[in-house]
Formats: sequence, C-alpha cells, structure tokens
Amino acid sequence: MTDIRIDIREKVFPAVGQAAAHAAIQDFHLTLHSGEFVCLVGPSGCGKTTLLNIVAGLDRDYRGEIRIGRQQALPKIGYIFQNPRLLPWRTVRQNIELVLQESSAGNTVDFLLEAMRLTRFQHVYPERLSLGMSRRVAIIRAFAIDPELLLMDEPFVSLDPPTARQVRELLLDLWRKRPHTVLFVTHDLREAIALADRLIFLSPSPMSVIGDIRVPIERHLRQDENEIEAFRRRLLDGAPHIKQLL
Amino acid sequence: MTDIRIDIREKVFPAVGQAAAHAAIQDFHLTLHSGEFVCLVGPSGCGKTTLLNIVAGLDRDYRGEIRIGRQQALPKIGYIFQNPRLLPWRTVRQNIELVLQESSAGNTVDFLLEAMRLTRFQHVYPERLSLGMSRRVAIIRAFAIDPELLLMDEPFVSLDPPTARQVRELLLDLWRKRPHTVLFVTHDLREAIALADRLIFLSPSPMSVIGDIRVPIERHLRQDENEIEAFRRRLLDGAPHIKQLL
Amino acid sequence: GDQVPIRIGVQVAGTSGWELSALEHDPQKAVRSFTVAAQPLANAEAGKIALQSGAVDMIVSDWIWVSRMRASGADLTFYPYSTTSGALTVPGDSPIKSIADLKGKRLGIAGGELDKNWLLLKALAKKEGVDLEASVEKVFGAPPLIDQQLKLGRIDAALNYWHFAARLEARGYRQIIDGKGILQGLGITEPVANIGYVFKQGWANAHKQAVNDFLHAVENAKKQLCSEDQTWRNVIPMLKANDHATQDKLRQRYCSGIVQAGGKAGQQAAERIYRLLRELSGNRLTGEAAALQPGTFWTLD
Amino acid sequence: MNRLQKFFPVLSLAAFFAIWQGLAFSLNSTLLPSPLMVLGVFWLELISGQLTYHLGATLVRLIVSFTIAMLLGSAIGLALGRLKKLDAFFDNWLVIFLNIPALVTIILCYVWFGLNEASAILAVVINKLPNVVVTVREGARALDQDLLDMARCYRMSRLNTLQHVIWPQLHPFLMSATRSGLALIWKIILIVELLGRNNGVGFQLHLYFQLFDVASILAYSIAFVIVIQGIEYTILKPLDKKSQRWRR
Amino acid sequence: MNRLQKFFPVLSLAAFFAIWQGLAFSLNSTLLPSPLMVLGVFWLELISGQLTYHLGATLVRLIVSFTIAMLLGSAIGLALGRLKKLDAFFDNWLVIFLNIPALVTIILCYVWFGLNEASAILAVVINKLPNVVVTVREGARALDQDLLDMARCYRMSRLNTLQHVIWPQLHPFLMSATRSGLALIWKIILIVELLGRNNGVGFQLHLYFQLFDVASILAYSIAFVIVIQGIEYTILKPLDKKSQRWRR
Ligand SMILES: Nc1ncnc2c1ncn2[C@@H]1O[C@H](COP(=O)(O)OP(=O)(O)OP(=O)(O)O)[C@@H](O)[C@H]1O
Ligand SMILES: Nc1ncnc2c1ncn2[C@@H]1O[C@H](COP(=O)(O)OP(=O)(O)OP(=O)(O)O)[C@@H](O)[C@H]1O
Ligand SMILES: O=C([O-])O
Ligand SMILES: [Mg+2]
Ligand SMILES: [Mg+2]
Repeated sequence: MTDIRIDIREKVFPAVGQAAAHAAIQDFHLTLHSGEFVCLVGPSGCGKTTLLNIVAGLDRDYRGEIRIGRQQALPKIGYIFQNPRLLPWRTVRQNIELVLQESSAGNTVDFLLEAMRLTRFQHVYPERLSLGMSRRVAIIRAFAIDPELLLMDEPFVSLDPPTARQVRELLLDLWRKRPHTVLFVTHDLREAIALADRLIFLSPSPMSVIGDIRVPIERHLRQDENEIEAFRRRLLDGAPHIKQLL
Repeated sequence: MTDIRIDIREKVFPAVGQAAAHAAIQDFHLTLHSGEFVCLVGPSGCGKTTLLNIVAGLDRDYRGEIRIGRQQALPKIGYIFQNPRLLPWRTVRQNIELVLQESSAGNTVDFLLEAMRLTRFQHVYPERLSLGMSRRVAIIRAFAIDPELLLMDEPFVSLDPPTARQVRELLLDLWRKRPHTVLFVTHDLREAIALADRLIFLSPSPMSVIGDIRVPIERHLRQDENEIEAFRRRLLDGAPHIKQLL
Repeated sequence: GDQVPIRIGVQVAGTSGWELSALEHDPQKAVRSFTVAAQPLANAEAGKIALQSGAVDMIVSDWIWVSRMRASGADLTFYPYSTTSGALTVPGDSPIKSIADLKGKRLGIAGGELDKNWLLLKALAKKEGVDLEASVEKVFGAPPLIDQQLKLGRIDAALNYWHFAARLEARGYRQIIDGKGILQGLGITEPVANIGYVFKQGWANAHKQAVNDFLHAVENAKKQLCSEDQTWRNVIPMLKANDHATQDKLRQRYCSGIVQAGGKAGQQAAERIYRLLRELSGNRLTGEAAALQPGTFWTLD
Repeated sequence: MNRLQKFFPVLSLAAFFAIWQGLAFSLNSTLLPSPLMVLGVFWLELISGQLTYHLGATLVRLIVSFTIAMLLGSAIGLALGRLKKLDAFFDNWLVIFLNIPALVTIILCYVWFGLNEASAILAVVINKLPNVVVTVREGARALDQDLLDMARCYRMSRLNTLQHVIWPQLHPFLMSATRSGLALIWKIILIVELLGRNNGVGFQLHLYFQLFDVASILAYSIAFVIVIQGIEYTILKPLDKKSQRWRR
Repeated sequence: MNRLQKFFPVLSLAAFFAIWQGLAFSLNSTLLPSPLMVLGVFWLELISGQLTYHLGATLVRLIVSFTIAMLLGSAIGLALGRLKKLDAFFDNWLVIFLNIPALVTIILCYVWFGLNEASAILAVVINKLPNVVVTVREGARALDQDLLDMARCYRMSRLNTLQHVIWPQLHPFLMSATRSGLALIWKIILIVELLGRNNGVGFQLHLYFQLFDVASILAYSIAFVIVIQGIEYTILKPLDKKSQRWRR
C-alpha cells in the first residue's frame, strides 16, 4: 500500500429541525505514510470519529478528497468502532468469522481468541459478555481480516491495565510482522506515546490539525515508563495550544 | 442515609443453549459507609457491572442480600451506566429532565450543561452527539437528580484529559457539598487514587474482594500528580495478588 | 283497532320490493290491520341473519331451508310466493339445443354445488342418459360473475337465477329449460312454489289476522302488477333496466310465476321434491330428516 | 433532485391514472371503465348525496372500531409481549381468534346481539383485535432492556416509561398495525355491512356487484381511498415524520 | 411454577372449550352448537373425505399465495424502506392498493383473467402484498445504521448482509406479517372461493351459510384453526425461539 492523503476542505452536518448545522471538520490535511502508526489526540466531540468514518468510506458527504496512492481498489480496512457493533444474534466466533473472506483463517481466530482470553466465551452471544469483553471481540474482528489500514477509535478503554498492555503488545507484534497503516484515536497521552510514530493533535470542532509531532523514542525503549513519562512532561511544558489539550 | 451492606453469596448467570452457566460473583461482602467514596478496580469481565446492577436493584436474581441501614425506602440512585443509555428520540435536555421529579431543577440542569460544555447542544438529539458527549449527558442525568447513592461504571472514558479533570472536580465538589455514597468503577488507577476514600480490588470472576485499601493521601494534596504517582508505585510494588491487577 | 307493524327484509334486487311498493300506493293502506316497514338487505344471507336475530319479521326464502331449520328445532314457517326459478340459458346462436348438447361444454352454475336447479338438472339429464357431472366442465361462481362470464363467452351456458335469465332473454339469449321445465321432466307437473315468505310461526300465531291479511294483500298486489299498467309503471325504476324489452320480459317471467297457495296436490308434490333433493344431495341440502317437516307450510284460514 | 422529489406524489398519481387510462382505452370494455367515466359516476353519486351518506356510515364504523381495536389491542399485545406466563396461556386463544373466519364472528355477533350498530362494530373489533395484538406483541418482545432498566433505576413513573421509553420503540409496529389495520377493517366492514346493515359502502358495493356496474364499484372504492389518503397526509405521515426526526 | 407453565397451552385450550360448552349449554340454541356437536360434524365431514378435500384445496391456495406475497412483499418493503426516493414515488400506489376493497380486486381478477385457479391466487396475492410491504417497510426504516455501516466497512457480501445483518432485525416484523398474514389470506381466500371457485373451505362455508348450519361452519373453521396451530407449533414457534435465543 502507498501513502494515504487526506484532504478535507469541509465536513458539515446539515441542520435538521431545531438542531443547527454543525461544521465538524475544516481544512484538514494529513498524509499517512505506508505502514505508519499515527495517533490522533483531540478533545471530545472535535470530530475524530467523523474523520475515521470518512476515511473508511462510510461517510461520503463532505467536500474534499481521500487519495490512496495510485492504487485503484480501496485497501482492506479493519475498523474498531467506538462501540463494539457486534451482531447480537451471532456468537463471538460467528461474529468474527462472518467478516473473514476465506474460512482458512481459523488458526488466526483461535490464536486471537486465546490472546484476548476469550476462548472460553467463543460460543457465547454478545449480550452475555461484559462491555470490555465485547470490545475485545471487536478488536479480534479487526485484526483477523489482516487489514491494510487499521482504524481504531479508542479501542482499549474498558480494558484493565494488564489486558490493555497485552493487547497493545499484540497490536505492535502484528504491525511489525506485516506493517499496515494505523490510525489510532486515544485520549490517553501515555498510550499514544507508547504506540505511535506520530502524534496528531487536533483542535476543537471544526477540527483541523494543530500539532504534528514525531515521537522520538526508539521502539525498544518504550517499555520504560520513565522514558514515556519524560516525553509526556516535555509535551505538557511545550506549545500552549497543544498543552491545553492535555 | 446510613451504611450500605452488600452480602452476595452467589450470583450465577444460568446456562442458556450452548452457553454454560457462569458464576459471576461469589462470597462478596462489602460495607459502604454513608458518604464514602469507594472505587472498584478489577479485570475486565470480573463482575463489576453485575455488582452495580444488583446494588441498583435491577437484578434480583442472586443469593444474598443488600441492606441499606434501617431505612425502609430505597435511596435515590443515580446510575451512570457503562454505555450512555440515552433515549434517542429525546433531546439532550429532554433526556435529563425526564428523570427529574420536580421541574424546579432547571437551574441545576443549566449549571450542569454549562459545566459539561453542552449548553450549545441541549436541543440536539443524541444521534448527533459524539460518544464522549453522550457520556457527559449521562453524567449530567445522574448528577441532576441529586442522588443519595451514585453508581458510576467507568464514567470518564472517552473524555479528553482536560474535560475529565473538570468533571472529576465537579463530582468532588458536589460530593463535598452534599455527601452521598459513591461506588465508582474504573480501570485507571491514577483516577481511582485521585478520587477514592477506599480502593476495593477485585478478583477475576467469580468476583470477590481481594484488597480493601484506604487511600492515605489527604484530599487537599491530591492535586499533586507526584503524590498520586508515589502511592501508585507503592501499590505496584505491594502485594502480588493486587499487583497482578495493575 | 291497532295496526300490527310487520317488518319485512327486502333484498334490494328482489321482487318482493315491487309488491311492497304496490301496497304502499294502495288507497286501502290506512284501513288495514297491519303496517309494513321494509328493511333493505344486501343479499339472501343477510335476510336469514336478520330473521334469526329478530331484526325483521319476514323474509323471502325457500321451503327446503325452512324444513331443514324446523328439523333442527327452529320455529319457522313458509308461505308460497312464486314458482319462478332459475333457467339454463345459452347465447342465441349457440349450437346447444338440449340438455344432451351440454356434453363437453363449459357450464356456469350460480348458487353452488347444492343449487336446487343444478341437482334437479343432473337428475333429469341422467334420466335422458347423460351424466352431466362427468361430461360437463362446471364453473361455479357468484350469480353476477356467472352472468358476466356468459356474456363474455367464457362459458357456453349458464344456470342462473331467473332475473338474470330474463334479462339475457331480452337480449336475444335462449332458454333451454327453466326450473319448472326441469320438474316437469322429472314428472312433477303441479306448480310448486320455489320461494315464499318465511317467518316465525310463534309470531305469526300471535298476529294471525294481520299476517293473513298481509299475505292476501300481497297476492292482490301481485295481480295488480300483472294486470294494471299504472301499478307496474310505479315499479319500473326499481328494475334498473332501461329498455322496454327487458322490462317486459321481467314482467312476463314474474307474472308467470304466480302461484295459488295450498292445495293437497301442491303439498304432495313438495314432499316428492323434498325426497328427490334429499337423495340427490346425499342429505346435504335437506339435512338428515327423511321427510318434509310438518308445519313447513303456513296455511291461510 | 430534492426539488423533483417534492412532486413525486403527484407524479406517481399521474402515472397511475395514465396507466389506467391507457389500459381502459386499449381494452375498451365496460369491465374497465376509464378514470374519467368513474369520475363522472363519482360526481353523480356525490351530488346525489348517496356517496356522502354511505361513506359517512362506513367511516363512523371504521373510526369507532379502529379506535377500540387499537387501544385494546396495544394494551393486550404489550402485556403478552412482556409477561411470559400470560403469553403462554393466551397464545392459543390468540391463534384461534386470529383465524376464526370473519364470516363466523359476524354471523354470531349479529345473531346473538341483534342486527344493530353495536354488533356490527363488535364484529369488526373482534376481527381486527388479534392482528393488533400479534403485531404489538412482537414489538414488546423486542423492547430494549437497557432502556427499560434505565427507566426503572431512575424511578420513572409508569406513565412516563410507557410514553417516553416504550411507546417510541413500539412506534414502527403501531404504524404497521395502523396502516394494514385500516385496510383490514375496511375489508371486514364490507362484509359486516353486506350481511347486516342497510347502508355503508359495503352495502352499496354489493348492490353494484349484483348489477355488475364496475364504474360505480370503482367510484366507491376511490372515495374510500381518497379518505385514507387524507388520513395518511394529515395524520400518519406527520406522525411518521415526527417519530423519525431524531434519526441521523 | 415453570412446571405448571408447560401445561398452559393445554389448560388454556381446556378453558376455551369449557367456556364454549358453558355458553352453549346455557343458551341452548342451534345458533351456538356445543363443542361436542361440532366435533361430531367435524368427524362426519372428515370420514366422508369432504373436509380433507376442501381444506386441501384451500391450503394449496394459501401456501402458494402466501409464499408469493411474502417474498415479493419483503423485497418491495425493504426497497421502499431503504430508498427514500422510491418510497416517495410509490407510497401513493401502496395506499391505493392497500385500500382497494377485496371485492373489487377479486371481481376484476375473475372478470379479466377468467374463473380459474390463477385468478384466484392472483387476487389473494394482490390483497395480501401491500400489507407485507407496509410492515416490512417499517422494519426497514428502523434498521440499525451502525450495524449496516459495520457490514459495509468489512465488505460483507450483499447476501451475507441481508442474511446476517438485515434479516434478524426484520424478524419481528416478518413474524407479525406472517401471523396476521395467514389470518388475512384466510379471510380473503374465503371470499375468493365464495365468488368463484367450486371447492375449498370458503366454498363450503358459503354453502353452510346459505343453509345456516352453524355447526358445520364451526367445524370447518376449527379444521382451519387446527392447521394454523400446527404451523404455529412446527414452524413459527421454533423460529421465534431460535430468533430469541440470543436475548439475555
Ligand atoms: N450525525 C451527526 N449529525 C450531526 N452532528 C454530528 C453527527 N455526528 C457527529 N456530529 C457532531 O460532530 C462533532 C464531532 O463528532 P465526533 O463523533 O466525530 O466526535 P469525536 O471527536 O469522535 O468525539 P468523542 O471523543 O467524544 O468520541 C460533534 O460536535 C457532534 O455533535
Ligand atoms: N446476562 C448475562 N448472561 C450471562 N453471563 C453474563 C451476563 N452478563 C454478564 N455476564 C458474565 O458475567 C461476567 C461479569 O460481567 P460484567 O459485565 O459484570 O463484567 P465487568 O466487570 O463489568 O467487565 P468490564 O470491565 O469488561 O465491563 C462476565 O464473564 C460476563 O460474561
Ligand atoms: O371470512 C370471510 O368471510 O371473509
Ligand atoms: Mg468519537
Ligand atoms: Mg462492565
């Protein structure tokens, strides 16, 4: 896959009834390089989910353009939505297998279920899961299709720290083995620093890029909490327009 | 309000179809003192939501007892569910006002909307909100009824740090002004330390109490990140059965 | 003295309305022992419901049904009204000239499988060596639909109620045989009323004078309709027929159906018809009762 | 594009009549009178007062029986959908009443309770009620438990819960019960009028059927369709719109 | 308690017949024959082969027309529910077809296409179709956009989306269309048979209606109810159960 170039001049939700029109995104320009891990950080309601929906091709009602290299076909996209969006009438396993093109992926599914500690629950319907468990199923679903572009909208909330750590490592493992572009939304700056190549800081809506910062910590050093904490402090003491977001 | 005594000998979700029976809670005993702020910390899927549902009286299918002092009537309960549970066909304001007994609470609602930065969106239907915004509405709804018992199931996820900070302060303000008992579920240890009188650590399901630790930091010192960080480190270096949760 | 009100269920398309109209215009109206209130009804079944539920005192129906109802305990009785009954009709240029010619043709039958005319026609055909059941393509349907199908040429012949037949006749269609003819063919030559007034016997006994006066008056009205043109002209709007040919044909067929009530011979003929129909329908039309129920016919005295 | 869409209802009606006119023209038979001919009959019946009289009679029956059937049916359907035991018991009855032929209930009502307006309406209600129950019961079974729990936890009154939590979820089911219900009642009422009333559209339709007067039959049908269209545009569509306005 | 609940269907049937028997006994009229009498008639008709013959004829019509109406109606309803423009255009037609009296469509079908089986089935389908469309359309309007987006994003095939995302959401609507649909078709089929067929339950009912033989009318009605109960217990209830098993 080649680079993804996002140019959104304007995304406006039209007025309906009493609700006024709402300009969610304005003059938003961003290039994701192939295989890059990019974290989006911005205030609640600024337009992050809106952006992911546009990139995923679910929302075509905007002025602007998403260009994906010279490639004709859209890349294979794994999208971890902000809510799990499981089909309640299909079991955990059935939910995952439904989106797989080939049935040969059984191995990976088994592996992912085990890694997420859900093997015991694979034949259970989603209503019998806790929210954190449902979110893990949604994560498996996105990983299982072996995506070229991975969109993640706060994927690790509702996970306890050990589980979250494990899932983060799993994500990085998969990403290293077969690099795919990742667009990752989080409110947790420590998590963003631990994962990302680049941090994109976003303004309140109408959303635009107000900071584009490369994380300078080498990957093998990121296990160290202190390294991450240090960079975080630096950011907090940095530019005031970014600081106010943190 | 007087103390709340929770004694759950067993909560089992019965087997249905292929899914086996699941023992969610076993021998769980906990006393919440009047006006106490208690945080629950435990792995995803351990039974926290199940517990809150039982305390709220929504789930009566368990062996055990919830005793609320000598008081006959159930206390007024504000419950921030893990998902917002707004009525999509009512605007933000209508959602809040629906649960208010008297219509005189308009002032508080205005105040809370302003504090959550949602005044501009008060006449908007929930489908036009971001998830973080919906969660804030759910928080307002719980605060607005002036509850005697406040149940909060990971209320501040999906909020950006400045907003989360602000809401935390608001919560503490309200709590100090009119002390009510709070049962607060979170995966964020820093958040738990910053807020709680007591931390309750929970085992994986079947859930029981494996740690009941008073937070020794005085409230006026909790603004200081370093104090909190220090206590957190102490916990991380503490008992191994608790450490594995963190 | 007081006039007894008689509520009569009148089918909008039926002939009893004509007579009631004649009664209405009768100058003697004020001095009679009864008054008439006509209750419009959409069809025959509505009449049966109306009578049973007590909404009307009298309807026009047939005596086989009355006998059947008496057998099951109902207190109904019948007074003859007309011998006019359905007819087998074909287009004017049809090759069908007799019952035997029906073989291999499409025959439309109104009134269903247990239609009296159909049962009797089959019996007559059998007598002539034709098995209609096997050799005719039957098309059952509601009377107006059967009529329409014949006009459209989708069926070759129609066994339908008399006024459909009369209207067709006026338009050049041919009658092969009518109900009376079928009975004659089967050896029953006495005129037997096909339809008549049906009412509850208990009610009639309680108002005997008025009921009998009414039945007399109706008979007179009928005669007037056939003999006095002025009286007839009054009912012409009710015919829903604009051309004289149809009007005249309707009057002709109507008047030829007038019966004199009672008579031992008539009763005996009715008994024979009853037994015949019972056999032909395998009890289904008549019910289990082996013979015509006593009291089925109301007698004027 | 949006502009054009505004005229869709008019266009579709025009298309309907154009097709009809075309067919009538090419068939050239009394069995399919042209729209214009039907309009002529319609007009004559209208100025003679016949149409208004019979249509009025039918509409009164329709409104009364529809209201009773919807209110009662919704209540029963909601109860059966939520209370498993009640449903287990009455489910059989429902199937029986759903499938007793209209003819049977109509005859029995008339014969037992007399040939009067009340029996007619009762007969219609008995025929329509089970359909409403079945539809609303499906809706009640599909209610969102999370929202009901929320209402319970926040101690919303029964009335508030019904009005603001349950009703909006039942709305699509109620709309379908309403639309197909008007149509069903209309079919039933025609039989009811045929068998025991001396006015109403059903009575007239049968009369014209005897005379095979297709133009008059169509004129009366159109009159009814116009009334229902009126209800659609003044009541149902606005309700639809109101209930949909929260959707993105 | 759960034990007892198992017997509810039997108990409720027993209660139904007990009430009926009680009424029949106290009224003592031919207009309400007792269940035993009806059973006697039922038995006679059964061994004479009449019942099976006519019920069979009606059921064939029912199955054919039901299948056509449900398949076609679901497809159209789904399309109208999802495509606003299509709906804007055809909404008027739907209201028209929904409210053309059964009598009219039946007569016209018979007159135009002859008194044959195909016309009969066509007439039933035309009467039932709009009801299915209206019900499924409501369901299609209420589909969860989040799940549809998920399916689209993960490039699920059209078939998979229909089967696994859309169908389960339409299920309650389809069940209500099925249950009230069987009942509606039954009502229509009776008129269809009455007006232009020479077999079927409707034909028989009309016959016995002419004779005012309530016991036979009830016997045939019961035969039909038994068939529908059979369908309930062998097809619809298991479907219900299967579709509900994911609920907490
Ligand atoms: N369907 C919609 N119609 C109208 N406005 C909308 C719609 N969806 C989102 N918005 C508005 O657009 C803005 C951005 O919403 P979005 O969901 O993208 O926020 P977000 O950055 O994902 O926030 P959060 O972190 O809380 O999830 C919000 O102000 C919201 O009110
Ligand atoms: N309705 C149900 N039926 C069967 N099992 C259930 C049901 N609800 C929850 N469970 C099971 O009970 C356990 C506890 O669930 P609960 O939702 O209380 O977890 P939790 O602690 O809130 O987790 P999380 O942090 O992920 O929200 C889980 O293993 C879940 O699978
Ligand atoms: O059941 C009917 O006679 O329509
Ligand atoms: Mg979002
Ligand atoms: Mg939970």
